[in-house]
Amino acid sequence: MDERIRNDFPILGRTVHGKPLVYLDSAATSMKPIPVIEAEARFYRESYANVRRGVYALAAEANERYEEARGKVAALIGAGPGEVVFTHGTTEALNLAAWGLGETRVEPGDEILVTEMEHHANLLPWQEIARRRGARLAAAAVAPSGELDLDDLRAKLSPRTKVVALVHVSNVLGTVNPVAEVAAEAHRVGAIVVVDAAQSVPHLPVDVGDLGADLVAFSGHKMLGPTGIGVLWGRNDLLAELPPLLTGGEMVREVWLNWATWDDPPARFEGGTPPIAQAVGLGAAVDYLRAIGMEAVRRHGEELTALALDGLLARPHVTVYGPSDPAAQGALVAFNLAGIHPHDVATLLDQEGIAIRGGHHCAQPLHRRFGIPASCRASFHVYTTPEEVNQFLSALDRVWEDLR
Amino acid sequence: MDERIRNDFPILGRTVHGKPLVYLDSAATSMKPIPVIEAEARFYRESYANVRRGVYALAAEANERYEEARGKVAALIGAGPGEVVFTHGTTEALNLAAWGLGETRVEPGDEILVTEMEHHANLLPWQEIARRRGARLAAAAVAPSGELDLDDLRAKLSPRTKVVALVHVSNVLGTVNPVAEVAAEAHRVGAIVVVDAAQSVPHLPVDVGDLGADLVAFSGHKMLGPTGIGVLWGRNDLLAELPPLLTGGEMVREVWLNWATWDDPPARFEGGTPPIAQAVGLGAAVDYLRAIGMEAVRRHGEELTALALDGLLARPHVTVYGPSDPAAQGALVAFNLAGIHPHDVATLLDQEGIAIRGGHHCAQPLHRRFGIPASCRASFHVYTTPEEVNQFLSALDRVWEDLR
Amino acid sequence: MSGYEEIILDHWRRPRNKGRLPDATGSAVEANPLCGDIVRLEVKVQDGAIAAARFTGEGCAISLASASLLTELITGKPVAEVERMKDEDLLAALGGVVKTRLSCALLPLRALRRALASEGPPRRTLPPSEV
Amino acid sequence: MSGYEEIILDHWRRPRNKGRLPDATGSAVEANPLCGDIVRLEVKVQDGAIAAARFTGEGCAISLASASLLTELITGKPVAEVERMKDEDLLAALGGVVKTRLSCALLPLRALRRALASEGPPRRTLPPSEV
Ligand SMILES: Cc1ncc(COP(=O)(O)O)c(C=O)c1O
Ligand SMILES: Cc1ncc(COP(=O)(O)O)c(C=O)c1O
Repeated sequence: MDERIRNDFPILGRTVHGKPLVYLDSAATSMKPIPVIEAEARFYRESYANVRRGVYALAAEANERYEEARGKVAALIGAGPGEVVFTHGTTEALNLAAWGLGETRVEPGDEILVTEMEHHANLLPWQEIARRRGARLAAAAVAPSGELDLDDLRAKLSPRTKVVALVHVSNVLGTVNPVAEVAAEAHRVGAIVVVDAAQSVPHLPVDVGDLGADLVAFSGHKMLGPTGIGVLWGRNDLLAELPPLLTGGEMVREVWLNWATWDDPPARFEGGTPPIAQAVGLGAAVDYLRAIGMEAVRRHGEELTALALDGLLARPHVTVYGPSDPAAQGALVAFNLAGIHPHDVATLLDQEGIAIRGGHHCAQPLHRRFGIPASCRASFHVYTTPEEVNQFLSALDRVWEDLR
Repeated sequence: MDERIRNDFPILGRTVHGKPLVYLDSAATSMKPIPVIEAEARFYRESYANVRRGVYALAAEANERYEEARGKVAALIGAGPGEVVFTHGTTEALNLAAWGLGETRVEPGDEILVTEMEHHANLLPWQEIARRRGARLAAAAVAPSGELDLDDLRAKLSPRTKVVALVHVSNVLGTVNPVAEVAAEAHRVGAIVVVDAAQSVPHLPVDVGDLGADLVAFSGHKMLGPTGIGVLWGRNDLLAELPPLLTGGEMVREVWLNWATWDDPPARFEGGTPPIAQAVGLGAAVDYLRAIGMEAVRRHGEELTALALDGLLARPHVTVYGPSDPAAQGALVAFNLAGIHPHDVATLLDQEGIAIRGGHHCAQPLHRRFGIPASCRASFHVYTTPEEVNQFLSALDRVWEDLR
Repeated sequence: MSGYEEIILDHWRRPRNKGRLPDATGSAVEANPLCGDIVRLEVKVQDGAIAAARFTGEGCAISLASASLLTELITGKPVAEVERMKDEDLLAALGGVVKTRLSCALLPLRALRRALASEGPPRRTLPPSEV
Repeated sequence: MSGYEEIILDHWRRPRNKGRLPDATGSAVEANPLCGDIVRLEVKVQDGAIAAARFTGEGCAISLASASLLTELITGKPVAEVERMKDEDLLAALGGVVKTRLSCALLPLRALRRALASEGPPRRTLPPSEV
């Protein structure tokens, strides 16, 4: 990647404990380039108003900016703007999906199929729906390689399966799941396919048509955009049948004291004042990513992952989780140092200015599956350099020397 | 108010249709001062990371900023920080309140009492809960004066009433409801009191202790803060009993494939990556408001409302809705010109750069109560000047001349 | 002040073809619940042409003026020609409409299209008592 | 590299008083499900003093070193004195702990307080099978 990209991210110039910041926690949240920060600030300074109902020019302008952002997000994922619902994040998007499908598709005795590698955001909402609707929640196994066990998934698919919810790219293992293949099989039994794309849309070219899913969720803050905004993409006809999760202003047609009628999607799912400035910021983030090109973003992620994997796999005291194949993996690596708790690794790296995450990464069942309470994770984005990955690897050696 | 305040709001320097912007739609959303815009931007440039789980210093710093913002909001309303839940807005806060109380307090045959002057955000969630739980939704009447009919409210309170949900300051009429009095009566029958403070916290000194309610909701974007953030305040013991609305990461303790245990409030209600930068921005907005002083903010709002009311009431072709008493009213006025649709008024004022709102302001039942499809609303905040109110009044005369 | 185009004010103040059409061959109601605008458009089609058109409604100056103008524009025209009428044609005839109010201006045209269609989509927006 | 204080590394590498205490008079388990740290602290109170203290646990160096050090600190001390022990006392004894890890360092102290209390609050964090 270009040196100019790095200069767009002012926070990368700061120090931590007196050392230059090496930020390797982009899977938790990405840093923001100036054009994104400035798009939001400029919107507040120049064009701000509430959207939708305003009859005056400033409100129309704000509304246009908001809808323009929707169009940008839609174009990024090969969708129509009417299929893009702005939520407050992946978590709300998946809750909305689960709630809506719970109301319309899941009957007592039905099954919902997830996988063992889901982030809590794509597990807990389905637990809730299963409990409420008297349905059964099943989980497809993860193979020791960190890949989805497709045979197990197939075996657990049945005509009773109403929903298959799976992560596109695992936020722990990095595994890129064969969503199109799973979706085709799921559709064969009549199930709706919900994809948690929180770690894929920020890093790979994703086309919802090719993906073959019915609902796709992702967050702005992991793709260089602001916090407080996310997206639920849905097939038009499916969105049209889903009830809203949040009710209130701006998502209704007619309201009487005792009943109300919902507006059409996407408005139906955007009750209340939406994250307006955040949508504008997300639009700028999409512009930024597309100017680089999602293919180039992906290549860069692969290169860094290859470098990190090579380094980690060469160290016998390191256990790496996941496919360990940069081409089959998102821009992250999860690992442990023998006998050392990930929090100790993270704390000691932090002393050198290197920010990685240690913990269960909101995927407790997956960690249990691998028999570990937690793991270390280093994750990258467009602003990460090979030098930083090398710094991380040598610092890891010093941690090992210190603690073993 | 000080001229310096105006200079803090860059958007007020812009023009609309070639005329200087006169922004009189602050009840829909308020403009943002530089310190708020800059707090958010600076946070992204200097201290950004995801909150809560990070073990490294930058994450701790970001988390501190996030929790510091919670402390500022808590101090503003006289609460403890542990009682302040960050949501994405009033709408989500009220949905969370309704959902939680629906799960824990409302049984078939019970009653939920709202008022005829509720914003859809404080009506639709209760409709949903009433429907789901087989409860009855009743609405206390609004008197012709625009005040709450307390006798009617009392008559509708009964031991079956499990929730009383009411707006503190009406976003249409401006009516300041006697919440403490209502809360005392509601508590006497054992009901939980939920207050929609979207229009009060931004404009008046509000102390949740004095208010006497159990749950209080408001939005950041109406109080000079960013979009995408809101607050649900709740009594500690009540929050402790409520289930979450959104499930996912960061709101759980332990997750297994088939069950999970919730974290304590406020984390329990903040599933997923929260609106981190928006919290920081809201903290700056609270600082800004408190530097002016909420008493002074209130006084300024009263002065402008008095000026607007005087002008409107003096014009025989204008009908004013609401108490028409600045001391009993929020910083807004709702009105109609005889025989002219509010949208025409708003469009014609817009040609002169004056932004007011025409419509039902997300309060269709209230408009039906007054037998009108819609109304005009002019609303103010700290940056609004008496000159602007006067400009609005003379422009209104030109609209009347033009259209009658 | 720079207000509405004269043609809008004129049609709003002195609406043409306002009222019901007892022998209508097509009729439709369109409402914009967001602002409360509601327009009923009735047409009588005879020998492939619009023999008569009337409207009733409540709402803003733009939607009512637009309804009035529209009835004038189509009366006597062949149905085929009326069916080809585009949004822009009506907006131009109104002398231009600010973009924040396009939906008001186009409400009568939406009603007209449904009135001409043999089978319109079921009305979902308002209960019959409201019309 | 500037790593952990020597005292933490020492107690982590060579834990003192690790194991169960069969004749314990008080025992409590505290867990931090966020990071998987879990510590059981057992004490034997005799004549108003801590006659013995032991810990078992799994987790990070800080929580385990803290547990080990804590058992040393309290053994032989009057219960009244141990009960007055403040968070800061333990942190100081550890030679200081980075603020991102305070909850790890204080986990054993939380367990100790519960072990000493006649009636601790019911454990809510982990099912017994996990302990
Ligand atoms: C009284 C009242 N309640 C609720 C809301 C909804 O707030 P938000 O749109 O920020 O969720 C508003 C603002 O529109 C309001 O004025
Ligand atoms: C795979 C995956 N799903 C869901 C989420 C939740 O996203 P958010 O916290 O933005 O709602 C994350 C991010 O933490 C993730 O990595």
